[in-house]
Amino acid sequence: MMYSEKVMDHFMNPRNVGEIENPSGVGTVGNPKCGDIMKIYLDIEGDVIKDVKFKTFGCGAAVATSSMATELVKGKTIKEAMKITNKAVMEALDGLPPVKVHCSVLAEEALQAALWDYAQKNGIEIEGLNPPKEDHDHHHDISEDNE
Amino acid sequence: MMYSEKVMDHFMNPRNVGEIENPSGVGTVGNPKCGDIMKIYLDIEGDVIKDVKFKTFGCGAAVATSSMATELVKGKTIKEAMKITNKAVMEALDGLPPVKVHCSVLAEEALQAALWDYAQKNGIEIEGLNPPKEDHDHHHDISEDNE
Amino acid sequence: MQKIYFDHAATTAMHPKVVEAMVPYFTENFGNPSSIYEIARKNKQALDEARDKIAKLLGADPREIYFTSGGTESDNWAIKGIANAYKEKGNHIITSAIEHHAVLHTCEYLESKGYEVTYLPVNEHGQVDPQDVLKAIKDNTILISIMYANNEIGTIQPIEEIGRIAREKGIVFHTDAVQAVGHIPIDVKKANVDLLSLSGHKFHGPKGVGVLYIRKGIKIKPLLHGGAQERGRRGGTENVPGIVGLAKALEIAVENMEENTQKMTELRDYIIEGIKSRIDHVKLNGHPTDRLPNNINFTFDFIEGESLLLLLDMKGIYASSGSACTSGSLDPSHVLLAIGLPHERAHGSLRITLGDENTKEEADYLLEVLPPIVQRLRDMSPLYEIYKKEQNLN
Amino acid sequence: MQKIYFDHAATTAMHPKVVEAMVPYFTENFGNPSSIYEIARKNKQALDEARDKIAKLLGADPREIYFTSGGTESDNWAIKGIANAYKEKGNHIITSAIEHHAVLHTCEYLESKGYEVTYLPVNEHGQVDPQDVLKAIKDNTILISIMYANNEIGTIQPIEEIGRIAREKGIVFHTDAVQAVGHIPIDVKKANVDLLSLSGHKFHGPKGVGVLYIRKGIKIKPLLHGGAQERGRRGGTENVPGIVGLAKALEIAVENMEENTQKMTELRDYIIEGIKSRIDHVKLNGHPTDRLPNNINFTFDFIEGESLLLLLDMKGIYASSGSACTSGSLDPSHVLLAIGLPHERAHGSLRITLGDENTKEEADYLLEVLPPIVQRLRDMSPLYEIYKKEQNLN
Ligand SMILES: Cc1ncc(COP(=O)(O)O)c(C=O)c1O
Ligand SMILES: Cc1ncc(COP(=O)(O)O)c(C=O)c1O
Repeated sequence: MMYSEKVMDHFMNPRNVGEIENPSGVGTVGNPKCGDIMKIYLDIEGDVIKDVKFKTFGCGAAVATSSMATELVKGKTIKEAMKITNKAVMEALDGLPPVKVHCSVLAEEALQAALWDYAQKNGIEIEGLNPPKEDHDHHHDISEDNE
Repeated sequence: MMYSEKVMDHFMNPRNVGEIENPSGVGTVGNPKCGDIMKIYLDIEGDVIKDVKFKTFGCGAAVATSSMATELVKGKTIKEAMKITNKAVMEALDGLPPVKVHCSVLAEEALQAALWDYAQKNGIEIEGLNPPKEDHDHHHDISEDNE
Repeated sequence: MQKIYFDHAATTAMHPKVVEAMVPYFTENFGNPSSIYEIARKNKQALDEARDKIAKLLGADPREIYFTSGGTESDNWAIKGIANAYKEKGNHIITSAIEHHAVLHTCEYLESKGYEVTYLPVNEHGQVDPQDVLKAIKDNTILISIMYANNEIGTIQPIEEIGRIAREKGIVFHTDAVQAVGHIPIDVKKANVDLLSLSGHKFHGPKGVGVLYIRKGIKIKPLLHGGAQERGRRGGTENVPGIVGLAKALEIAVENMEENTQKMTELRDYIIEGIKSRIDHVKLNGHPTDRLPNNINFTFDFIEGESLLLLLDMKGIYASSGSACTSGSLDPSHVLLAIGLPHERAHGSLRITLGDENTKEEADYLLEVLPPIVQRLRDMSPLYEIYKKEQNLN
Repeated sequence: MQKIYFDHAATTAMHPKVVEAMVPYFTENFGNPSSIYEIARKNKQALDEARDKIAKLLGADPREIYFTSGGTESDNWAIKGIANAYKEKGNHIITSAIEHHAVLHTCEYLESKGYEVTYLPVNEHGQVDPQDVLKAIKDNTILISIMYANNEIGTIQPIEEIGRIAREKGIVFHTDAVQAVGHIPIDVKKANVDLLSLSGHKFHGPKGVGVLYIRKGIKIKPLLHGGAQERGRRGGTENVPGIVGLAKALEIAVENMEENTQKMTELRDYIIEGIKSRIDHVKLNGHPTDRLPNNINFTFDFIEGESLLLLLDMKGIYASSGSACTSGSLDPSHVLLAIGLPHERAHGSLRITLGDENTKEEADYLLEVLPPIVQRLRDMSPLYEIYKKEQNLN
């Protein structure tokens, strides 16, 4: 498994690590069983994500995707943030090894969970946003035995 | 598979190769299927093997055991010749690789077949001598699969 | 930056003398040992000498030494070969929950073929209880396979005792000794084993070559069908350079074992104590004393292993988190789960496995860089955040 | 005395450039490719590069290249792995009577497990008739395995045509190309094969390393269960030096193939004509034109092969009688029997397999020493005695 330079940069120098006191929204996804937990804090003013922070328990890719996802949404409107998919995160990182693609999915989900939390707290509806899934049962099967 | 120096010597410089015209006895054993045929000619005078010759189609060990067997019986009495077992031939050759032990058996059998022929022709009985077996179905299984 | 290799359980560098021993067989004495002419005979002789040497070093007979392509083939062959040969007698196999995947996945495969497998649990230190083995034996049990020493946590099993039970009950006993051979003294007779797997590259020998010891009289079916090599039991042109290298490596390892064991045990315990005294919320995995002289395995709460490895890599330190073989998978180590660690703690493990070239200076460097790395990852961890909040509430 | 190696089908010397390519991975870049740190990544990269190179040289995709321990493992894996994966579809396998033992003994093993195997006959030149393949196909046929070129008599099979038939019928097609790869041009796509076995040491690469090409979309079960290496299909720490060496050897072989083929074909035909014109009661075995450029196989009536080899050895000439692998057995070559030779003639065969370093001078030396050796053995042979007596009678 080899990480791109971008991934290594965001892993070694993660942007936006930390917490936000009294966040507008917070989302936690993943579970320790799978080895990744991401927590994203949002500070939203009006329609705009003013600040974003994260904490992550997980592998290099988990940290890097969290970092990149927070970078991508910072300063964006909610509508713009809704367009940040796992693919966008991966591309911004110059790709991920196949076994690590799920980390980018997790980053997308963490972001959306935080937005959902914000929407719930404020009784608003965000177009295209679904409630976070309860448990993540990732299927990491790379065997091709039955390809 | 490695041959001893003695085996190589008797293979490279086989003693007693050839035929005897009007032999006292001649014995042929082995079959081409197994890859070895030995033919031994005896010239017997009174009780003594005056001369002995052989022809062999076969591997290095087959040639060497034929050569050694003929050397061992040359000048011996019939009774003494009857004591030349395959073991004696092998020992005289400083041993044979396990897969080649059957060659020494063949040499013993060829000798006995020639003696049998002599006994038949002359209507005498040699103690301990059995008629040659018809066909040799050697079992060369070195696998230990079912050891 | 200095580079420190602390992952000797994953693989080792070839010893220069091993390379030296192999070189003549690359371009000069290259013949096929099955042929009969001079150059081939030289290879046959080299093969015989290697076999004799290895047999002697293991307390075996040369005819009990069979060459394979490594630990994985040896394990597969032992288990499938016995299962196949003894299938008239029964279809039950006993193994442990902490075996290497080469054993576990082979057993799972056999389950799919109608065999029944008992996976014995281990205690918190990773040891199988011989009484559990005894209790698991049934009328249809045909094989017991318990590893000599574990590749992740270094725990050494009570092999002699398990072997005695197997022998008494007349059941074939295999041990995966891939991590043990060359590191601790092994005598196949004393250990009461019927089959034993080893792999060259784990003790400074070449990769891609191993041995399966098969005690005389044990029936086994081939795994690799083909030519009449290895007494008709394992086909394939013999890897003469590799085999010569393996024999040389084992010889060197056994010659220096006493000295190396002492040196490594000291270094191991120095690092263990150093980590315990410098970092909180850590746990040493594996047995406190019945462990390989070169194995250190810690769990660091609240953090994940790969991140830890990457940061250590940046500092020039090469270590591992669980078995290197399992890094393709994302599941936490089955060994750490089997000794009772919860999933999140199993993810946060660090394995350091020493070699004889490691020094106290390297250990000191590790003990210097490790604490801030662990702290950095904890500061980033939502699990640590939760823990601290809970502490504040109390 | 000069030494002439005429047994390149048994094994070959490693090319010096192959050794050179491997050396860095012995003691310096020795990491386990499954690990994540720097030195391991270098190994992973070397592995990827070797895979890419081999794929390119065979016309395959890198993800279709799987590393094994040699031709025998590749053959065993292909056949057992397909048999296992397709057992719901059927249990019938088609192969030929002249396959290598790695294929034949594997098929026999599968017969003991309830599979049904058709062993197709060959014509006097050792070729399988594609129409025979077609006729042998049944509803329950799951695999066709026909070798690319024979190791004893050098006959090249009509692989493309057999492949086309297999493809049309939707049946998996494996070819044992151990003797063909590196010697004749091979493109897996053009050849219509689904699986292809090759072995490094047959083209100046290292012993103990091979490849199984598995076409994308083909289902196969593992033979060596274990770690997640080789995309989860073949466990075991990768033999990086061996793999790098194999890739290098194949590259060199393919680069020089045209030139070598021309050179060897000329030398081959020179020797064939030379033997025919100098010795009577001889027969060239194998196909007159569809044969490997380096293969010569003669039967000398009335004499036995091993004796011939020993006497040639004394003259410094290393050759073979049938496959080197079978020399542990005493049965005459199944290949020679299959092309219709009676037993005694099958025993009297000589195989000469050329390498690019062989010269016309060496050929002349062979042609000089061979006739008296054959004569000497005939003079010792009771079969020749019978023949001559019969001649005199007529
Ligand atoms: C046609 C053929 N198939 C398979 C093999 C087996 O290859 P290896 O000995 O490298 O396992 C050989 C060589 O011995 C061969 O010639
Ligand atoms: C305990 C154990 N068994 C088996 C193996 C497999 O050995 P190899 O990778 O040499 O096939 C390993 C190493 O990976 C191991 O540590």
